[in-house]
Amino acid sequence: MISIQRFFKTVQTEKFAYFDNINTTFPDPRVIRKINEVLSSRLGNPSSHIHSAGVAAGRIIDEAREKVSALIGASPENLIFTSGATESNNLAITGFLKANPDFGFITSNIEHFSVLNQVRSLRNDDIDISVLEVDRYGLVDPEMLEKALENNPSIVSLSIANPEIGTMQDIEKISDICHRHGSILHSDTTAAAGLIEIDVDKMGIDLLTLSAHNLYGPAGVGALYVNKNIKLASIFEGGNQESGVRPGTENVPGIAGMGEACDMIKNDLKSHEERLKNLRNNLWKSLEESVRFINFTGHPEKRLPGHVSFWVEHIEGESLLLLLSMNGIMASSGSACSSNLKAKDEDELMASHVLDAVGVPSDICSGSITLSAGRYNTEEDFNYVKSVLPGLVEKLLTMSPSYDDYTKNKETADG
Amino acid sequence: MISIQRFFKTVQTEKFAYFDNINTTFPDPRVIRKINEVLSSRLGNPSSHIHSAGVAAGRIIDEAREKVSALIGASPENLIFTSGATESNNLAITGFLKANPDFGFITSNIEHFSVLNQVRSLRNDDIDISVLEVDRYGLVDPEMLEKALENNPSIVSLSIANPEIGTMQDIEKISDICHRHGSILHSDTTAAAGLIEIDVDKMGIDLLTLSAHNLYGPAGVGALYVNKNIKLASIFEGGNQESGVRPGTENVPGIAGMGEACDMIKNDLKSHEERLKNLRNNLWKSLEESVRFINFTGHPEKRLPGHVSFWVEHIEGESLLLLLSMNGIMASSGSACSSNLKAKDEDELMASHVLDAVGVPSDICSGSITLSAGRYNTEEDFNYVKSVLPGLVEKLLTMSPSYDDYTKNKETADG
Amino acid sequence: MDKPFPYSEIVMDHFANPRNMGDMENPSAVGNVGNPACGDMMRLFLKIENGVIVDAKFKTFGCGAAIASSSMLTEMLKGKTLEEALKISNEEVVKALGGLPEAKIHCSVMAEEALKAAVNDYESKEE
Amino acid sequence: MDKPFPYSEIVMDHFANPRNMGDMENPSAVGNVGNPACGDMMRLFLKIENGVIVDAKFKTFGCGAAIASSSMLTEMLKGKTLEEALKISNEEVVKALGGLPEAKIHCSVMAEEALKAAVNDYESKEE
Ligand SMILES: Cc1ncc(COP(=O)(O)O)c(C=O)c1O
Ligand SMILES: Cc1ncc(COP(=O)(O)O)c(C=O)c1O
Repeated sequence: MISIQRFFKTVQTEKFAYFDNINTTFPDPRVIRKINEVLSSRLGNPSSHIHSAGVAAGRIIDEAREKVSALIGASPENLIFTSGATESNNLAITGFLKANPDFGFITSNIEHFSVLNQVRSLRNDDIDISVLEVDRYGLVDPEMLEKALENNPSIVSLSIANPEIGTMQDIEKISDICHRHGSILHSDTTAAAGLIEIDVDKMGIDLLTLSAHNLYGPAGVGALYVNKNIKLASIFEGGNQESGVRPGTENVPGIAGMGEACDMIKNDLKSHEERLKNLRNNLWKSLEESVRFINFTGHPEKRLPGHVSFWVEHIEGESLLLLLSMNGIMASSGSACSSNLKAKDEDELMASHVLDAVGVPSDICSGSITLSAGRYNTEEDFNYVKSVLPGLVEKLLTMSPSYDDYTKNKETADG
Repeated sequence: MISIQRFFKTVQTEKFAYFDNINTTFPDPRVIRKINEVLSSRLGNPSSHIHSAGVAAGRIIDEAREKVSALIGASPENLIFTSGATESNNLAITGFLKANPDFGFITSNIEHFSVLNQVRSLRNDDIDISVLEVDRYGLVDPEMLEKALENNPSIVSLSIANPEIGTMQDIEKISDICHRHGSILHSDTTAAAGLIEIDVDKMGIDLLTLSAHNLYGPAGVGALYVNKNIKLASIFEGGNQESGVRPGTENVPGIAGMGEACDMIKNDLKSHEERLKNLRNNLWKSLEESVRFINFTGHPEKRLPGHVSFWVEHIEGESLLLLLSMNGIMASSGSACSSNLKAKDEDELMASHVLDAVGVPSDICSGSITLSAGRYNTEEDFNYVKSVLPGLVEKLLTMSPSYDDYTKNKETADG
Repeated sequence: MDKPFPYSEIVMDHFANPRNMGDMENPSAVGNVGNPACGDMMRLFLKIENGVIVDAKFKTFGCGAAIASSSMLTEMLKGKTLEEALKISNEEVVKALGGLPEAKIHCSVMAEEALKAAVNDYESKEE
Repeated sequence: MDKPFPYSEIVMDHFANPRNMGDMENPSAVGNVGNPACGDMMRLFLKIENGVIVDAKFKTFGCGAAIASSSMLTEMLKGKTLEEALKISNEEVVKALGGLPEAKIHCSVMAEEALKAAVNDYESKEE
């Protein structure tokens, strides 16, 4: 095992440009202060509402519930706190289908594993399941959805934005279709929340997943918005917390931190969105011009602000990620969870299901790069990437026998 | 809704004696410092192991895993982090039975809801289930267990200590019986850990639940020790974190805090245990002499240090809890989760299943009081309880028509 | 959604400082409801003169809501004619208390029943 | 249990500063393995004099482990006779690298295969 100090020794720069916000963001200073305050407040268990220490803890949760709800235009009484997006996604889908066993389940082939893998466990339960195939930009075809909904009311789970390729669905159109067919829409907004405006009523989302650590809050806490007309069953057993739907003592400091993060975001979401959109477009254009053999993934316009993703012919993605990392640029191959460096054997080293879905040649898939910026990324960060990335690609091209063959073939063809 | 400030207005004292440690403890200053440090460290997602920010996060988890394991004599590779004891208990039992469908499930009628309510959801799955009845002290009868194990290898879930009545089982004897029958033992040590020494090998525990917020760590994080020979299935779907058994981005700050708490506890567990045992015995004796109509619950010797529980004839428990609270003594009726003040209707206002199990008259059950001390409780705190509690009981007795009837009947009988 | 503290300020005030708690010498009527085995028991004493309740006292074995309901009821009764008193419903007690948690509504019902029992007692004595 | 960083120090060193990377003029033998469509491709050049490998170079399209395995292999080859070289197994490459993640063992296999392919190429030319 290489120690972190040793790893840094191979790092050739003092620069630190964090472009992996899609996998986690740094908690905001205001969030850190709040968590610190809550941890120091000698609070009781929120369920111990017989004494003031417990009452105080309950109040902190209620305040946070208001702030988180406000970010998505929801009523506080319709918000459930969970341990994160993974749990929220499971509670939304499996919890809904437990309480509504006549419904089907429809999702797309680019959803996060915490949505998509539920297909596996639900298959035993006699539930109608469809997995929609997206187009080469990662967009769901409304007609395909319409068709899938013909037979049966379903819970449809489609995220607003995909973390790996950045594509954003036309979620209002999707929710319209769902509701016209008596179906309901769950949307995993882990990748989108904090970057674009979200409103459950305007967008027509019935169940909505939020993750705190993806919006400048702490890891270990998430939320699920549940439209008041929807019945959910809990996915594990215990006490009566969170309206009986999510048993277990609440993560009071984490919830408080999530509340602060959402409150902060609400203040200046729009300005960061515009800024990151411009910086993204600029970076895209620059890489398009300076990086040979680059292929962008996802939709060129309908995409997350601050999100650029691509693969490069003739070079392998992990090598590029390592070189970027050694130069202080922290990027990823999309969803950290699907990162395969730690797979237990070669079989697990499968290509990303998302890139596969959008038609990237299957064995290039491991080679894609996602650069995801957030509110703390400066223009300087972007400029640094622009200045460094083309050279790193060239370095790998000089090492690539595939590139050699390509040039030789070209010379032959040209000559 | 009463505001916390207003609630405090009714509080008649400046005293603050926290005797609800069984429901949650205050995080240790060392824990708070660590969490603060981790939150401020610009860490990546631990699954982003391609860059140093992600690597650093992974390292923090590994360090904490070592510290938490050390507290229970386990190897770090056998420890899974979860969102808390509720999830750990569900993962242990339902996760085990998913992977080992031929096993039965045996538990007792005084386990926490997060264990006991699984009977409900597992009943559909064709699993042999027995719920053992405890004796009036809350002890499991080894012969009954032996008998229940005759037919079928089972997962037996019995906690070391009960939070409501404080009784501690003879866990080594229980694990012996389990293993002789080819069965395995899960133990929920939420109430015991941090107060008494726990060693998975010495005690023969195969699956062990820990909760951070019950041992001076933060809420929202727990752990499950899993003997290396045991196969578990995950209880929800997602990425490959925690050996694939517990998907979802790890609660890095919470896990780090739990590690610090466990490390701290390990240093001076014994001395606090002795101190709290003496203070408990002393309080017990004092209340026995000064509180009329008192009935202690649980075992008088085989019980948690710092834990005294009782009910008082002729008075109702919630009233006494409210009076204690108004005098700055924060106690509970056992497990906060079963507190019924917020039940949605009268039917939910059921008596505590634990007190019912140990034969307390069924409608007194809502009347029991649990005083649970922890490492921060001083002798002064105990003395304060001794000085205040008898008077509060007397106050309620003067209000009680039941007490009037008792004295009249007695006068008649005596006269 | 959950409320941090389940009791209103008025409930806490009546619990902390119950009005008219205690025995009454020579009451005109006594209403007994509940049962100690149910953890809920209320005894209401009324002094009635010329059909008017001139004094009301109570003793209660029960939770915070039960004690507050008893206390509030006695306050509401004083000065009322029997006829007026009998119109007091449990909802009015709940309202006067600034609300009760749903699971505690039965405490206000017990108060109403204690009143009815006391009036019955009074009427049976008059006959 | 998971390791925070999956590559050893030696792997990272050989990845960051690959030894013997590049083309070779008039190689005695070339070994080609892998396929760009598989995201893994390695080309090994050998200069052989009197049955001894006097120089080895590589070009690799692949992940960190593939590049490090290639680099390490070329270092191990130099100065060895063909007979000695053929005894180098992928396990020896892994060992020399201070270990590889399980899922990356195939990269060391590719290196071994490239060596065999180069020797084959040499032998076919000799015939
Ligand atoms: C014995 C026991 N087990 C499990 C739990 C559940 O713990 P948590 O609410 O932290 O998930 C509790 C909570 O009070 C408990 O007392
Ligand atoms: C779109 C999406 N959904 C859900 C998750 C799971 O979130 P968590 O790991 O925080 O539970 C992720 C994590 O990367 C994600 O990218």
